Amino acid sequence: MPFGILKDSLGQDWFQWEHEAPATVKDLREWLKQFPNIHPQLPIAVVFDQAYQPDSFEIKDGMQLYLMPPVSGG
Amino acid sequence: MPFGILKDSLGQDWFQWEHEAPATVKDLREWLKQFPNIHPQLPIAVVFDQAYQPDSFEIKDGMQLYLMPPVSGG
Amino acid sequence: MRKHFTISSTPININEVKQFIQLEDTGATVVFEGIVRPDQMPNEEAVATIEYEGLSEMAISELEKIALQIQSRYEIHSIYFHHLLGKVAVGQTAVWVGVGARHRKDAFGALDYLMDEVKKTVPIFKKEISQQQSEHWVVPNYNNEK
Amino acid sequence: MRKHFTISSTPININEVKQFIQLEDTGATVVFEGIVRPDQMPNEEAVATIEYEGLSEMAISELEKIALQIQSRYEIHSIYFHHLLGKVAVGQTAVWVGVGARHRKDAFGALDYLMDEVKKTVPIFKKEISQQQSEHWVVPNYNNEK
Repeated sequence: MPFGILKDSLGQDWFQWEHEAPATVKDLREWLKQFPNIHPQLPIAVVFDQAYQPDSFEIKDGMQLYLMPPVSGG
Repeated sequence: MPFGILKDSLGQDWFQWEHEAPATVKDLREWLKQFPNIHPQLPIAVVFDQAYQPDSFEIKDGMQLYLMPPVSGG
Repeated sequence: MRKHFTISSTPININEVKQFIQLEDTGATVVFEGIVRPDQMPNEEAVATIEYEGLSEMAISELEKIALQIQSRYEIHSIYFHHLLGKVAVGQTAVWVGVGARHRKDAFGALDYLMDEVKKTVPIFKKEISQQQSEHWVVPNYNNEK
Repeated sequence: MRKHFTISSTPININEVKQFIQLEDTGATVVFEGIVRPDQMPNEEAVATIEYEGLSEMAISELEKIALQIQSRYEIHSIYFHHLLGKVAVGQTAVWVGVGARHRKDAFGALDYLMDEVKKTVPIFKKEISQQQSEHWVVPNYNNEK
């Protein structure tokens, strides 16, 4: 599920990602580069289980991830 | 007029200082050393006309001065 | 340490913050409010409203982490944090933050640190909306031209 | 810049500070309160009350000087300062200070600077008084044994 500006860039609230196992957060970031509406300089954080996950984090089948642009609260 | 702890050290709300003219703030500070209840390490500021006055400030006849220990508001 | 973290669509009053953060031997309370400003948007229209969205549960969890860091750096008695989600009009407060401590420097330092960290990790996102209904996502440190 | 300096024996409410300091394009307000703590006095009795005395007119004049310094260092919209004179009981606020600015860092910096300077030059003096009526003048940076 994308958040903030990413929701508008991707044009949808959620999408499904299919990838041959094993996949990591780094692979997901690579895959996101295909979307022309996502600016290549935009940092994207990947969240699972209420926490930020590093590039090396292994994404398993059925996981629900959040894609986050830089936060802007406060 | 002494303020704060100085009022208690001197035991009175105000006193008169007599000195041969010309006198400065520095002379007044020297004179205050005679009071055994004033700790020699206590910094004393001399105020005239709502402002702190330097050692070189010339004290004239009839001036009302305030003697101030370090401030402790806030 | 007394803590209160809420991510909510309901505004509060500064008195609630103040009352929560002052404990028995508190000598200093500091309350910060972040208020929506009528800034100019990239299309030169003026901001009328900011719409906040966020992940509440994760936000609370990130705030708990920040609170732990604060406890290792500052001697404080209490933290209060309340951030609105949804639309907040110009002139209205979007975030209330309060800290109580024995001493002012700890209260100030902790509050400043808290806000710096909130702006790095707490998953809340804001979109500026003008009177004319133009929208603009605010993305810090990023060239945000559409 | 909007300014309000009072040295008075009448307590105020945090809302008065908040309302004064928030102007049209203010994005950050910070309100500090200094509260009387039940500290231990040198004779080991606990503080019950602090009695403040001061020179009001000179205090305002010193605050005006500090405000000028602040204006040259920080971009702020407003300053509110209200200090009590007379007796203030433990748990009660003795000083309310508020700053409004576009940005948080200016508001925090200005408020911290203001309090640092107040503690150097503004002629207000405090005496701790215990339940048993012992008295102890507080003199910063000085061996205060009687």
